Amino acid sequence: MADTAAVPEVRQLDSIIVRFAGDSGDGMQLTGDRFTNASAVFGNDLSTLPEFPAEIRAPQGTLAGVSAFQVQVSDHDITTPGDAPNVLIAMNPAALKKELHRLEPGGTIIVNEDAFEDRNLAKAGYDETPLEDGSLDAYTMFKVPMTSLTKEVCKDIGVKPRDAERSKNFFALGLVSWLYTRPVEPTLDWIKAKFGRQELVAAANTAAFNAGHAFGETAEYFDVTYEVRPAKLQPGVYTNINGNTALSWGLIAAGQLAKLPIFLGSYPITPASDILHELSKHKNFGVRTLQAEDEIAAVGSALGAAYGGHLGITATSGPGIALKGETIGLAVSLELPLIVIDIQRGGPSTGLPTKTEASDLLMAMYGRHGESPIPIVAAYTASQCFHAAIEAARIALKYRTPVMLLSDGYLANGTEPWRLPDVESLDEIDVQFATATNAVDAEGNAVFHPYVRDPETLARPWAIPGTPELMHRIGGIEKEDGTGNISYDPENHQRMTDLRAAKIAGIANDIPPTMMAGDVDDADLLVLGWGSTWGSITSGMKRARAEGNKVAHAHLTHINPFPADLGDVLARYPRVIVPEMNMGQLSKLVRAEFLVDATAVTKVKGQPFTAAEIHEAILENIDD
Amino acid sequence: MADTAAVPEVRQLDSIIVRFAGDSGDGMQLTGDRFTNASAVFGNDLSTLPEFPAEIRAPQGTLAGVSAFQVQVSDHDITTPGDAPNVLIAMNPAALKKELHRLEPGGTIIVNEDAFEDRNLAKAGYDETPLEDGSLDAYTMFKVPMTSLTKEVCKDIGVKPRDAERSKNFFALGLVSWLYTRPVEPTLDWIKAKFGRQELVAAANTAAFNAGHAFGETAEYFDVTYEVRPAKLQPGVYTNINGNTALSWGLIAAGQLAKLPIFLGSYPITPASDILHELSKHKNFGVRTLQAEDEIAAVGSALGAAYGGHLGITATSGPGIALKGETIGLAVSLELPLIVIDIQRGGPSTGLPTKTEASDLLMAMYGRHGESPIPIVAAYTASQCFHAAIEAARIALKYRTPVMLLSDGYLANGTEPWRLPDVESLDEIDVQFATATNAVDAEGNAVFHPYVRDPETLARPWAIPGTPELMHRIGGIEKEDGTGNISYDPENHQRMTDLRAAKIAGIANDIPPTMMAGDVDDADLLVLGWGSTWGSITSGMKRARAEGNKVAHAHLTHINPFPADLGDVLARYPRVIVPEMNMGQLSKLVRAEFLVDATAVTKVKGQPFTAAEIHEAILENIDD
Amino acid sequence: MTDIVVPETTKADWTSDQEPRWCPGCGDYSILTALQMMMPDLGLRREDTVFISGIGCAARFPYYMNTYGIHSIHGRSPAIATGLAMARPDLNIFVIGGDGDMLSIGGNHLIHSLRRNVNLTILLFNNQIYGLTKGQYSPTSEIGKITKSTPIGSLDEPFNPVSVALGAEASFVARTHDMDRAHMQEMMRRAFEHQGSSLVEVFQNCNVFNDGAFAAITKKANRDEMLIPLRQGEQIRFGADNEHGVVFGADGRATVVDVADVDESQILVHDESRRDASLAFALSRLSSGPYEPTPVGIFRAVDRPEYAAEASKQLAFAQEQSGPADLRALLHSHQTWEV
Amino acid sequence: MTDIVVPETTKADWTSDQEPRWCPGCGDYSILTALQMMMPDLGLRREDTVFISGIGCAARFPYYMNTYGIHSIHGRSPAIATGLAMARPDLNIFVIGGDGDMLSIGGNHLIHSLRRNVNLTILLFNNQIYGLTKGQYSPTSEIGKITKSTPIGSLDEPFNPVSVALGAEASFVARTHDMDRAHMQEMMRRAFEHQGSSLVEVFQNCNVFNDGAFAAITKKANRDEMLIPLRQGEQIRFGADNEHGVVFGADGRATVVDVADVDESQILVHDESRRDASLAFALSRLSSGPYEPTPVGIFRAVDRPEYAAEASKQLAFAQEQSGPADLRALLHSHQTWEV
Ligand SMILES: Cc1ncc(C[n+]2csc(CCOP(=O)(O)OP(=O)(O)O)c2C)c(N)n1
Ligand SMILES: Cc1ncc(C[n+]2csc(CCOP(=O)(O)OP(=O)(O)O)c2C)c(N)n1
Ligand code: SF4
Ligand code: SF4
Ligand SMILES: [Mg+2]
Ligand SMILES: [Mg+2]
Repeated sequence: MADTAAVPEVRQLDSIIVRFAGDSGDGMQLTGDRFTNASAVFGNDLSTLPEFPAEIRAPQGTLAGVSAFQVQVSDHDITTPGDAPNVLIAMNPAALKKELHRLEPGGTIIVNEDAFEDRNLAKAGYDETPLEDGSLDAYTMFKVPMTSLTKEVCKDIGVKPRDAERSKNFFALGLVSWLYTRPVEPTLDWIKAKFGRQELVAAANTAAFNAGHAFGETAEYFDVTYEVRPAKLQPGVYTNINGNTALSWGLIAAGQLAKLPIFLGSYPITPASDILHELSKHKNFGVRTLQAEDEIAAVGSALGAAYGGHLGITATSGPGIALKGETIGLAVSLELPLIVIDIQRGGPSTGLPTKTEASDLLMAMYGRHGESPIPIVAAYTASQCFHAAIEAARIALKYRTPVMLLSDGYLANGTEPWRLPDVESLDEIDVQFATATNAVDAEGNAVFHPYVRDPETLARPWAIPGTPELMHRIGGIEKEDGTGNISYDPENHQRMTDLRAAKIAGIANDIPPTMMAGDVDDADLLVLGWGSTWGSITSGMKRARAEGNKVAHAHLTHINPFPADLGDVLARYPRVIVPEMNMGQLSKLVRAEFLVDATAVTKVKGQPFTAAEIHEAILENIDD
Repeated sequence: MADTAAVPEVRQLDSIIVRFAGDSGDGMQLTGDRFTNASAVFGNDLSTLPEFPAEIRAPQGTLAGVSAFQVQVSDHDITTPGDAPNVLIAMNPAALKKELHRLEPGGTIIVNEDAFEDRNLAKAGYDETPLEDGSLDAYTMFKVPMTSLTKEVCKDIGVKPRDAERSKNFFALGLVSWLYTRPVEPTLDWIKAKFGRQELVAAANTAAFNAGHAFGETAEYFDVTYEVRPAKLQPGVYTNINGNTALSWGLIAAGQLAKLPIFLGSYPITPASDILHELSKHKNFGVRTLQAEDEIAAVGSALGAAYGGHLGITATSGPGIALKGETIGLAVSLELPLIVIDIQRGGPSTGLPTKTEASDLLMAMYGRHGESPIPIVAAYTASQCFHAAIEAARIALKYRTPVMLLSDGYLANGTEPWRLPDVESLDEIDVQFATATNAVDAEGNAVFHPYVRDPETLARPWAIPGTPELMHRIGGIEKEDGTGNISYDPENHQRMTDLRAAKIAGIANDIPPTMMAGDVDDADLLVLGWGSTWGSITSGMKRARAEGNKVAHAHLTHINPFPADLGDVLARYPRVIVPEMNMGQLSKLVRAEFLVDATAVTKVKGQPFTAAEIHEAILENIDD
Repeated sequence: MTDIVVPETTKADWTSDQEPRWCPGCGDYSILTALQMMMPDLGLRREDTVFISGIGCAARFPYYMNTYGIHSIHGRSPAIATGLAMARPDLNIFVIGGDGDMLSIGGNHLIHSLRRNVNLTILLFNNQIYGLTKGQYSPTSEIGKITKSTPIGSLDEPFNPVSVALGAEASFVARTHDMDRAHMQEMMRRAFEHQGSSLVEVFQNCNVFNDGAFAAITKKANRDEMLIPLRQGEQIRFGADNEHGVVFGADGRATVVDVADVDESQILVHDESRRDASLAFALSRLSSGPYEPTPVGIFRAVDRPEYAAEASKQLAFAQEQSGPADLRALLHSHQTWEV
Repeated sequence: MTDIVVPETTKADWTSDQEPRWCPGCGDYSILTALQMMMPDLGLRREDTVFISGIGCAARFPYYMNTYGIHSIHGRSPAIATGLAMARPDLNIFVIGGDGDMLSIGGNHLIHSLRRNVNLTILLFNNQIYGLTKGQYSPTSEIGKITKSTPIGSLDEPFNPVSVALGAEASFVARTHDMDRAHMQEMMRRAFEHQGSSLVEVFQNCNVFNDGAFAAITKKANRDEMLIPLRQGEQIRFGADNEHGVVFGADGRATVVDVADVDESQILVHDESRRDASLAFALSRLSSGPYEPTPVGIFRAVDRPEYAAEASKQLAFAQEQSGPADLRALLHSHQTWEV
């Protein structure tokens, strides 16, 4: 334990990984968020990973109630929230007990000493306090009586002790901000903006924050502080964003780019609800939202809106997709544009609602009866969710098809700095409603046939109600090619099935080639990824390459159809591994399609891969 | 056209294919059924294919309203209803128009001449009557005024002409029975049994049938009659059965063999409804049925019953399975036995409700969110549905898992003679409910842990309410290994996911090896099939082998997991083709699993493969 | 709807080129005819009109209307229609389905669209049976019904669709039957004119699987004694000579009486516009099935804000508050920094 | 239930070893306590008792009961419970869920289990909000509710759960609130004793996302004036001195009056057992939300055949008719022939 009295040394680091952990009621998410923001404004690159229990507020002080927030802050480009934290802030015994195993060997622990009293220790399952029994000797530990110090400063400004206690997270934030020489203004400004109207709360939080900061400075307790210089990021205006917000903004952007009003039918579910919340805020963009009675109504209403000429969207998580299958199948048959968003979480069944996983891919591909292919777009970083949403909309609108847009809990809640795109740089999405008849009937009259296709895209016309002369009826029963009338004809069914398949397969020619990185031209191993593993793969591969290994990285943003060059890409490398947060779903698709012996590297622990895990998988597979 | 006056010659045939076609209101299904039954009782082998429109009664006289029934009757073992009929009975112009293309070149047409009047011709889209314009010269045609002759004989017994007209199908049946020297007693007995209470109807039908028979005998119109000798079938007691009945009886048998009451929760849907109908009839077997408010309630109620210790079953078709996905996922998580039956039909969406297809396989595999593997059993002939149901129950009960049992519209409605199994020969299904605690808690108390597994099967105990001391709570949230308490622990989730996967994978050791036929030891081509293609493959392969080709046939009755030897089987043959009534679903699974270049031979026309199509596919693939 | 003069139409204009595929004699034909004949009176454009249905015999309806239409999936039509109505408040949307479609698998969507009061004209063809799947009992079938799925008789208490709707806060609920074209047309017209969700239960004969289910009350000869017409502002009376009537006791009970037996002024005067739904509910309980005197007509018709219009107002309000769509501003709306 | 003497139990016997995971101060705690304290009075065996829930805060309930239990999936508990009740009519089955679970996604299963009258004791914890998903409005939230999903206010007319249940033919419907343990226990006990589906709406405070939603009527100080207790066979009166009452007009309208203003004998006498549901329905309409005088107690409790028992009778009947299970006879039941 450090106890010297010198002016602390300032040590330069190229990156730090900080993990805040405490009871669900302790405000750890907010604390982490603020620390992140201050770092962002300071100019660091960063990446975050919030983790919280499924309960609104699990029993106080228990392991089940621990809420944590990890952030990596860096002076260079990073892609993950980091593997093992350098420092763990533990606000109570349960947090220490539950989170300690993550800490790097010899890492730093800062505990709220006040919380380590008998009741809390018992709740966390400690027989005696770990602060004194030597069990933590391998770590650098700082014991800070945060609760009492916070109460102390709050007394002066007239805040009752009970209320003051709630500000202890700002004490912790102040202390850690000092330790890592973070700027204080962004936090103080934020407190003012957020709690301005509740004067006492604002005052308490400010006082606690300042006290924490001052404690670091004056307590002569810490012998070193750290600094992480701003990252050399591409010039531009940045904002710190999580995946769900980026995705929502992408949907709004898509509406603007396509000049279409937006309709979102959704039913709340973790971790997708925030898309409903975010879109509901922006009705001035011509966004209509319906909190439907269930997921089936949600997708049904979106499909109804699509029939009416809106950009129809539904957003949910795994259990909701399982319910929407039949209606998505109807959308396949009706050939109407529709965006179906799955923010994946741990399954099966209710599973781990607040934890990440990417195990809905095969459901996205096949979770409907009959032959009902749909395109799948997968987002791969928090900020890229913006572009993924636009891409999903582009495909849906151009090909008149439901599109599955996959994200996951990690992308949804994790944040990263995002260099804001120039709005003018975004491509418009050209949408033409049908306005005229397109066929001639037996009697020579001009008529409208809803299933006459564009020869290039194979898309059928989108004739919306209100358009004179184009009245038509469509349904889920097999339709005659062209006319759209009900048809039970065997040959027609084969033809329509082939056409629906060809339409989706043809999209391969309209999407970018496989996204490649690393030793593209000459690698001994290809890491094939999709979705949120991008960050971990990038970091893990960097380590492997730094050791001289030749590794390439292919990342799929489109899973159905695959990019046209994927077969060639796979054939170029002697070995292929596929890290996935499931039991090997993409690898199944790739093996079936290309007969390539792709090895799945799987993880279903509710957490993203660490860079170390990817690194290890590369080494394991490159050797043998 | 034949018009001689000699006593008709009796020609021996080894098999005949007869197709009855008429308006939906003409009773063609019944006619076909009776013809089949008479042949069955006569001792032939046979196989049938009913085909009818999705409407209850589509507009009379139209193409859309045509209902048809095809049967192959044979003196040897057959496996399909035959490809091209030798004779087509067309009760009206629409039937002729719609069905003619199926008839073998030079085949025989028997028409109800009375129906070929202007209105009917127009409705069928004939400009002039095809009976006179020479367009049918390539066929042997018999024009019989069935309606008027039927009215004629009915007048004598006091039946009004309007009512009499309804008996014309019995006239047709009598005529065809004569033509093929079928026994008449079974039909006459049946009429008596069926219409006994409606005396006039019985009399009219009997009169019409006799008149049709007599017409053949006396009209000196036919110069040849045919005989198909009884087949040399294995000795035993036979009954003619369709797949849905066999499947229902299999479920009842499973209940008896497992000594469990049965609960079926179901919502009507074509072609699965008959399972609900059939099971509802047998409440004396301890069968409870619930016509639920929808498919979700249907599977939910079955799961609730399973929790209570019943053999829980739900039966539906594709759209229903799409709705049940979330609840099946819950069953995966709860690890309770459950049988989910999918009688597949043409998709996507409402698709072709009355037509067959086998395109739900990948949904059966993957139609749930998260990692939720379930075993899949697929029936392959109508009568074998009986055993498939028992096998699905065995696996569900032994491994405490939902099992998907796949059948399809072709199996469901098609019939074949079934040599009834000796009831004593059926293996009992050993089901043990938990009765005692199985763990000890921290304080040393005996407790019950619902997720302690049988080390061999990995099944968890089935402790049903009412059992003292075993009270426990289970749910869809991830559970702690052993105790079953809610757990968000990362390692535990991985372990439970692995365990669930291992449990299902382990079933491979408890199922028969791949079912093989043909040139097993030395073939140039393997035909890999699953489900109802068995009959077509068997027939098609027979032809190919008769020509000297070396072909083997592997047929899967279990698709998840695959039989343990399947990899070896596939490796043994230079080429593998997979005929499927979909766009290549099993082939995807096999390719992914074994990296074997299996070629899908696909057909989605609402009809089973013909033997000729299989034959052709074999030839095409064996050459190149 | 639009302010511009709408060209006059005829029944033929509203008839599509598809031949109905119902059984000969099915009650659906008379409902179709009634509606096709009424459409010209509503003064609508066909292109502004949409029919949405689920699955079932009834649900084939849209194919026969020369309008826009969706024959969707079983039970989901109210949900699909809700989305369309919100997206396009300018359209005239009809929702059609059977008793199975709307009350069994689709029951939840129906009650939620009723409480929301989305501008939908919902026609529920109640034949007390599953027609398309060949004759299983439905949620409106009487207890003890013998069908393929209930060979010993059904056990489920049937729903009374009018009661269900009233319990679900419906603002417009009516009942009619397929044997009285004029009455059907009046109900449909009133339902259409209602701003919000309107439910019309139409007793419909399925002559193949449930023939005569309503004959005891809808056959011409029985109507006088068995149908209780509800007429706004008029006493609720029926019988060949209006000799029966409905009275309300202080104990909260509605009963059918012979007018001769009571003070005539006690006979209840029907008021469909009463905010409180209890009167309408009590009327819906007068009959427990189509074998007792059964009210037909409009049980309830009250004004409530229409959902899609209110939703549109929120869009306008949001524009007032936050200004017009500005994508750049949105992207810059969180804390930003420059590098 | 069984005839054999059931050992006496205590609250502790009914309490599982799992610590409740609700927010401190949540109304769910008092409901749990009330129920755990009441269970011993019912004279049941724990092993014969099953709690089934969906998903939501309320739906965590089964974990805390030392009985059998399923924490199932969102909205489906009535369906799962129906299967269990039919399979095992010997069990005591409680179904627990929130307003979202039971009235939004699960609305259809709820109304169908009510009409069927399956022997389930259904407790609906109505907090007028989605708790577990962190505060979206629910089908019982008041119009204009500002939540995360309705930043400008919700537009949907709320369901009145009692009205919904009555519209769906419920045979037993009651309402209580989380601030009155004795009343809760009485309602739960009566609901349990009812043979068939019984629905108890429990007003429950979600102090995190909808704090005080019911305070205007359930706070001790407000109860006299704001809760209208329904007591079988007694006049419906409330107020500190029972000075208010409910009367019924000949126009079919139920109203709250000051007793002083009317002839006291006119005050309605409550009859929960009235077959006709209209009176119960009218009482459910007295209040349009927890800000007006609101009836609590048993709205309706009538005898109707219980579903599972009837289903079992059909099994017995089938055995009488067709004899005991004989698999061989079944296989030979169609036409057979011998080769
Ligand atoms: C998801 C789904 N489940 C079941 C069916 C089968 N199905 C089609 S229509 C129908 C019920 C028909 O009854 P109703 O709605 O009363 O309409 P009717 O035919 O009587 O007009 C059913 C169960 C289906 N098409 N889709
Ligand atoms: C199929 C599905 N959809 C959505 C969810 C998310 N979800 C969980 S609980 C809940 C609603 C909770 O509200 P309520 O039922 O009122 O219970 P409360 O938490 O208020 O007690 C929702 C939408 C889910 N778990 N499953
Ligand atoms: S089955 Fe019944 S409802 Fe359907 S079309 Fe025929 S008569 Fe009409
Ligand atoms: S969120 Fe509300 S309902 Fe849920 S546990 Fe907390 S206080 Fe109770
Ligand atoms: Mg119906
Ligand atoms: Mg709630």
